[in-house]
Amino acid sequence: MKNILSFLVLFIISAIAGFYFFGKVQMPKTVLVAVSFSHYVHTKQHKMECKNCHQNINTQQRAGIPNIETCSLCHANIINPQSEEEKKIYNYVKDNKLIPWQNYYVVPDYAIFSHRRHTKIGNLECGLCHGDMTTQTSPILNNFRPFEMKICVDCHKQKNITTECNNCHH
Amino acid sequence: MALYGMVIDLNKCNHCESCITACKVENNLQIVSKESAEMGRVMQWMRLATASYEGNYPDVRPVTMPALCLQCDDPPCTKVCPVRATYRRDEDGIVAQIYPQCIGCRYCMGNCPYNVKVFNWYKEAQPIEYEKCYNIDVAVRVKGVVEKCTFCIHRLQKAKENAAAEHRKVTEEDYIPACAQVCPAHAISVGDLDDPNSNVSRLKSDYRKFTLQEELGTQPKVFYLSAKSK
Amino acid sequence: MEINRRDFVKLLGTAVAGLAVGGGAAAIMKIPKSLEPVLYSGPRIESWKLTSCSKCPGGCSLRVRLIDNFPIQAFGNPLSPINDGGICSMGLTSISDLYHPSRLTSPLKKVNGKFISISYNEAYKILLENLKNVIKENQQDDIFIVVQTESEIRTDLLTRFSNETGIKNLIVDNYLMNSRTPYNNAAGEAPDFIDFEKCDYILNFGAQLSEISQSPLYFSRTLIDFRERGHKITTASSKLTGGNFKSDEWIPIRSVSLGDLALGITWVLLKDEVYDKNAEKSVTGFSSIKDYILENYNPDKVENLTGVPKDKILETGRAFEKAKAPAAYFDESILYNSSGTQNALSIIFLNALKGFAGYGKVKDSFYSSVFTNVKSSAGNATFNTFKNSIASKNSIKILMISGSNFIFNNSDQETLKKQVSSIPFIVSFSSFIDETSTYAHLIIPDHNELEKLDFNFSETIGKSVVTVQQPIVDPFFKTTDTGDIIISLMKDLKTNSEFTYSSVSEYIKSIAKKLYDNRNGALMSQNKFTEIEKGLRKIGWQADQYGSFDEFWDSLLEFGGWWDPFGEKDPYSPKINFKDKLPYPITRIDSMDKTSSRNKLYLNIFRKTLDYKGSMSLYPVLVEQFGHNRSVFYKLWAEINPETARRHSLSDRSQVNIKTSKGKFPAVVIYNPSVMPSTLDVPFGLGHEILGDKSGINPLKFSGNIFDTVSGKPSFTETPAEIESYS
Amino acid sequence: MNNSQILDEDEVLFKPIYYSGKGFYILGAALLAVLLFGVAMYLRQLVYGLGETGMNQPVTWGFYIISFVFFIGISHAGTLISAILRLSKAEWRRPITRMAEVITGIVLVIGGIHPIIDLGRPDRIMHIFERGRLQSPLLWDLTSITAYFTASTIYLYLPLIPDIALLRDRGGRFHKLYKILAWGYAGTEKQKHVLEKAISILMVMVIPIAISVHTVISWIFSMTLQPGWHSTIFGPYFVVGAIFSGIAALMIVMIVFRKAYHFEDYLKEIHFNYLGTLLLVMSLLWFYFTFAEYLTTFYGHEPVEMRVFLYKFVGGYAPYFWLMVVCNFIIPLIFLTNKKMKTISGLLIASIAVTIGMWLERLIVVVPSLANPRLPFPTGIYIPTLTEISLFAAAAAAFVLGFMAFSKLFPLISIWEIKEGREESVRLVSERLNQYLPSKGHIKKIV
Repeated sequence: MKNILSFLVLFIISAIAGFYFFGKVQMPKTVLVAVSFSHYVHTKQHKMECKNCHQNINTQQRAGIPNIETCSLCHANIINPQSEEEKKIYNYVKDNKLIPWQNYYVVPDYAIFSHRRHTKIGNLECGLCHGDMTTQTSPILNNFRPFEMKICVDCHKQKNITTECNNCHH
Repeated sequence: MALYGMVIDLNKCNHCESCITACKVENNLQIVSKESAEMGRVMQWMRLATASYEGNYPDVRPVTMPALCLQCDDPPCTKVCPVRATYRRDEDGIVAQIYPQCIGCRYCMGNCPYNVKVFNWYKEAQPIEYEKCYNIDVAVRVKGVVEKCTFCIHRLQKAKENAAAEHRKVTEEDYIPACAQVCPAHAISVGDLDDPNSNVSRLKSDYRKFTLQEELGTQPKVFYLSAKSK
Repeated sequence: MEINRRDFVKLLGTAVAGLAVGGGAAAIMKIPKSLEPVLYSGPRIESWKLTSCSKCPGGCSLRVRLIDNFPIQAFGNPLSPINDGGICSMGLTSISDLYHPSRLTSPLKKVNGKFISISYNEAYKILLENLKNVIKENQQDDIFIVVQTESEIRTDLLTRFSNETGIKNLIVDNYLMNSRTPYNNAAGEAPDFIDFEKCDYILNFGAQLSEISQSPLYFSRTLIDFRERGHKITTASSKLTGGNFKSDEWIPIRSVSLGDLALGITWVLLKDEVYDKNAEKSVTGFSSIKDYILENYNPDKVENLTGVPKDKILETGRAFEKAKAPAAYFDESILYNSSGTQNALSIIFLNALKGFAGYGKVKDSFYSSVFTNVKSSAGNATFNTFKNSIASKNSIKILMISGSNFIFNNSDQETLKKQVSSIPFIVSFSSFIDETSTYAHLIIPDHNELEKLDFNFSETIGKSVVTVQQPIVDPFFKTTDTGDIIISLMKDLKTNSEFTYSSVSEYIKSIAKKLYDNRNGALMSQNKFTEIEKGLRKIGWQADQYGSFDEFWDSLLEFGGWWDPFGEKDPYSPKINFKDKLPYPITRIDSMDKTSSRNKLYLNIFRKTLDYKGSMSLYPVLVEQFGHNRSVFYKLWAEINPETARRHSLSDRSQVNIKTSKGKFPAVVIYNPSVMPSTLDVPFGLGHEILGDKSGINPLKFSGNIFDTVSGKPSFTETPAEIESYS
Repeated sequence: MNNSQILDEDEVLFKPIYYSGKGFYILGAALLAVLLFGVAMYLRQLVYGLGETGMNQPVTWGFYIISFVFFIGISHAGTLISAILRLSKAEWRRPITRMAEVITGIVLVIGGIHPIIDLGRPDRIMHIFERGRLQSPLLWDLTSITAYFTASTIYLYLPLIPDIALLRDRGGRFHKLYKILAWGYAGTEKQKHVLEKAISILMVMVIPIAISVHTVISWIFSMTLQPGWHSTIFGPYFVVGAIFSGIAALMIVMIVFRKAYHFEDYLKEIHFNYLGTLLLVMSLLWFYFTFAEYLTTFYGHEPVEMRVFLYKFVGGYAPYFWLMVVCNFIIPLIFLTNKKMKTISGLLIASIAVTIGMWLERLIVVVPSLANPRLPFPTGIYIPTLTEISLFAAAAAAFVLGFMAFSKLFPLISIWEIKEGREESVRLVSERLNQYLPSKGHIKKIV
């Protein structure tokens, strides 16, 4: 009798827990990218800037993930023969197939986020949200900051920018 | 502080209904099934409402107006919302509706004297050709939340962003809601009511001006102009 | 309590189950997966392109919004002199066709009742063979081409094609052609435009100017100005539709007797002897017509014929004759009844009496300079010819359909279906399988409007305007531009063809070349010109400077069009010969005399705003909105005058059955004081059987087989109907 | 006191706790089935969305809100009545109070759940606590109902303690549970005194809370601009209605259990007689309020108000309206005014009629106003679907089930109070009488 009761209670509690857990938190996804891209090589060694590849960073809502038409600017022919990854890129460029990148930072559809608003108008550093990508030698496996409204709101508060709901949710 | 309002010239409007279509496609409004439509669950933020007919046959004319959220300056709907999912924005007087906040109690709908709010009773499968044309600036609503005309707030946000990027002020040309943009007769005009030399504040002082149910003291910011009928 | 292992496992199991259930519940609350590709993919780079709308003859310029090079929205181009930034519901939905799920993706061939997809070459071969065989035996008269396209270029190509191959039966059934036919019959040439700024009184015979016309958007703007100048519009029509209620006066009249009203007004003018004396010269047999009218159309008689009180007739007549420049206006819609063309002719005669005020022709119009024959001689066959020859057994060998859905748009659908299915070879170029193209043996789908290059010529505003319709996206599917097919047919059927261009785009380029050489015009980079600019213009200054043709071509695509802002206008003063069509025997209408019309009802099929093809309800956005003003959705409704309704004891919004000679159909009664007491007004456009969500009913199915004797258009207003209680 | 005495006297009150007949199980199973069906339907609604209900654009509230108001209304039976009776030291209250309080407890839970069922996004219910706006009447509602619930459960629990103690002493099943609940009550003078004090404090506290609850619920409607809702007397009107329906419900329960568990010599004619009179009074009061409400509307004759008014009186909702008047006024008047018909069965009919009538009243308050909004386009009609009806049925079933469950755990009639009554009522009453009756000697003096 009591066992059943306790089980029932446990079930209900865990159900509610599960509801809120799965409802709010987004599961970390496994990133299977075609090319293990190294931000380190590009930024530190070759002294490139973010906006060289992520071209719409100051002009559009989304920064955009470069694809062959951008990569081909440098990788039209092999630069570093002993790099495996570059070969892959080169092949993609050669037979002009799109590289199936996985974009990891995906804003939920009910929140409108504009890069331009933050980079150009607010002139913030990319690192503020994305962490120091220049040290990344392989694709990232988890968000530098999780996608939670709290994070946005905190930052907005301390920079005393408006936290008007309607500015991001419309 | 701007105070955005709209003026609709009913003497120009000739019921072409393009404002309604424009609203629908601009804001990704849900297309409901036949059954739901027959139950009166059609989702329209803007509708053509024939209030009455005046005159006697054959000199009879319909009294018809595009009805949308009047963006009251003293909105009754916001007063009753238990979670602040709808409220009057201080910076531009637009009555906001926050979909991720709404709990779907539909109290605001009951308290809207113009009943212009609609509710997502279902999340129904949309026609593909419609889904493909979704406007990316507007979130697709989930089921169980209330929605209404937002004065195309996403356009205002965009205009502000562009203006900020170019270090200037938002002008009248920057921000035009979809309905005003498409109107063939240029009957709908939107602008800043505080700015005395804006187009709307000029039209607003027209003798033909009237608003719906002024007596309720909701102070709507959507005005109608009509020489014939009030 | 102490927990042993088994208990623990149990607890764990329960917890997991709980989590699963909770997670499931959470998943339910989220937005459907199907939307994610729409919302998440792509860098979302925004771009805008200009093109032209081809939903109606208006020739509005569209501003299309593309995200990652996929069009998602279309708005009006603010620099276009025609639509001036405005756009109609149909134009707004012009994108959705592109993604329509039931679009044909490749040529189809019917093999024992089923369509199978084949390659283009195969399809073309079949078509060519069939044509060759028929033409070899000089049976060109047994080939029929039914076209309903707004594209003048395609029309021109077809005309050339039919001339070269000797096919006489080319039926061009589009708005402009239909509205011009009566003029072509009477005067040989039609006016290019009507300029309301020149008029001070408009007598509108059943035309829905701001809803269905050569350019609804332009007209709705100009009419507002017209009324703001303080002039009057009188509309004589069977229904006070959306746009027409703006007119200052409404003369309710069944459209079949519009001609009688026109002649009644003519009587007033002739009686008072106030009319343009040139008419006596310009109209052949004027005196005989005059005498005929004077004796047959005195107001009392006309009152009996039309039901319009004679004071009203006199009043209107006086107003018409008092006005300096009164214009009597009619358009295609007048043809939709048994005496359509004759009505049109009598209105032309009325206009002749006032020297066609407001009507005009464009001086050295670019349009006519490019196309010598499109305006007049195209459509040398009418739908009647088609019907007659189809009625006589197996006389038609080949039927080519492009854009036309005549089975849906006709009242005798059953017979047509039977007859059409007896035709040995039918080829359709429609990009959907609709009521008509199901009967085709071969379908070679055309491009979508957003996928093909085209020029849209318009002279509605009194100046020649050319709007470019540029391909915004590459063709999605294995479709082919009909124009290209026609061209290659010309090449293959007639070796010494004088048509030298190998493709439509080339042909269009050549026209663009003409534009380039024609230095009068300007690009659509501005739609207002200051006085100074006009003055400069007089002394040979040019609006735009462009070095080479390629430069010009690029900027043409960029600005979406070309027009002739300073173009001159000629008055329209034709020589009219009615070829003893007028005077014509009085159309007898029993309905209208007061006694019998009390309890007699007629079906009055009206066309919704912007929907003269009846295709509105195919668009998911519009079908929902079809009757939203009456808050009737996905259903047919019947508007009825309250007093009539009370006489039949019908309550508002009640379900009824409407019974005609062809059977009965359900409808929702809507009270509407602004319809005639003797009519049941039902909308046209619902009830598609194959496309769309087959909602509602097509009232044409149930309207009687009454046609205009000349043009063969079905009558929309003459079917007697009864009302039964819903069962 | 020892058990053997009680066994002789009030054994019949203990009987239902230990012995339950065949009928009990059958009924229980049936009700459970109804309840589970309702739950299933709710889950369905959760999956597909509120579209499962018959609500639509102008008529945005339906059965759920109706039954919410209705059940909360019934809850006023209990606590309020028993508190008033206790306050007024009415000795005949002793067998009634317990049942009344139980009704409150159960019905409050059921009623309180309904707004959550009505939500479009029940998953976001936490928003109310995280970012609630206290300006919204819904929030007032939440607070007052929770307050009322706590108060009335305690108020139910305290008088229960001595009986639980008795049950604990008898041993038998659930003795562990009883042991916990009884709080080591042994009936010493001190404990008795504390208990009495606590009860007397609570019963004063409960009355204002109870009044506030239904006033606030009425304010949900009257705070809006809707024609037919925006009225000042809604507060008292609803309270009266609530008490009215409450008494009716109480009588039904009493009569049913009297029959089922043979409480004939505890619940005597006299009790029903008194309650009947109370019901009659409330009925007249209710009619007075209704009359006042609609007469003012009619004389004000505002077009928008009149549209609702006519919709109720002659329009689509006329049948319900007039049925309501019959149920709430005519029938009670007939059955409660003349002696012959004022039998137990007559009372049962009357109270059932009143319960139905009061439900109709809620219906008539909620729907017509929404169906006739200020702007006449679009007007709506409301037809409830199976989901809503089955959920209403489930709620009713839950009520009965709850009661049956309670009757299997605790006595439905407060044994110790009966006991106390037997021992002390006579003395207490005579003392009280002596206090306010003139003494004999007094007369002599005058003569």
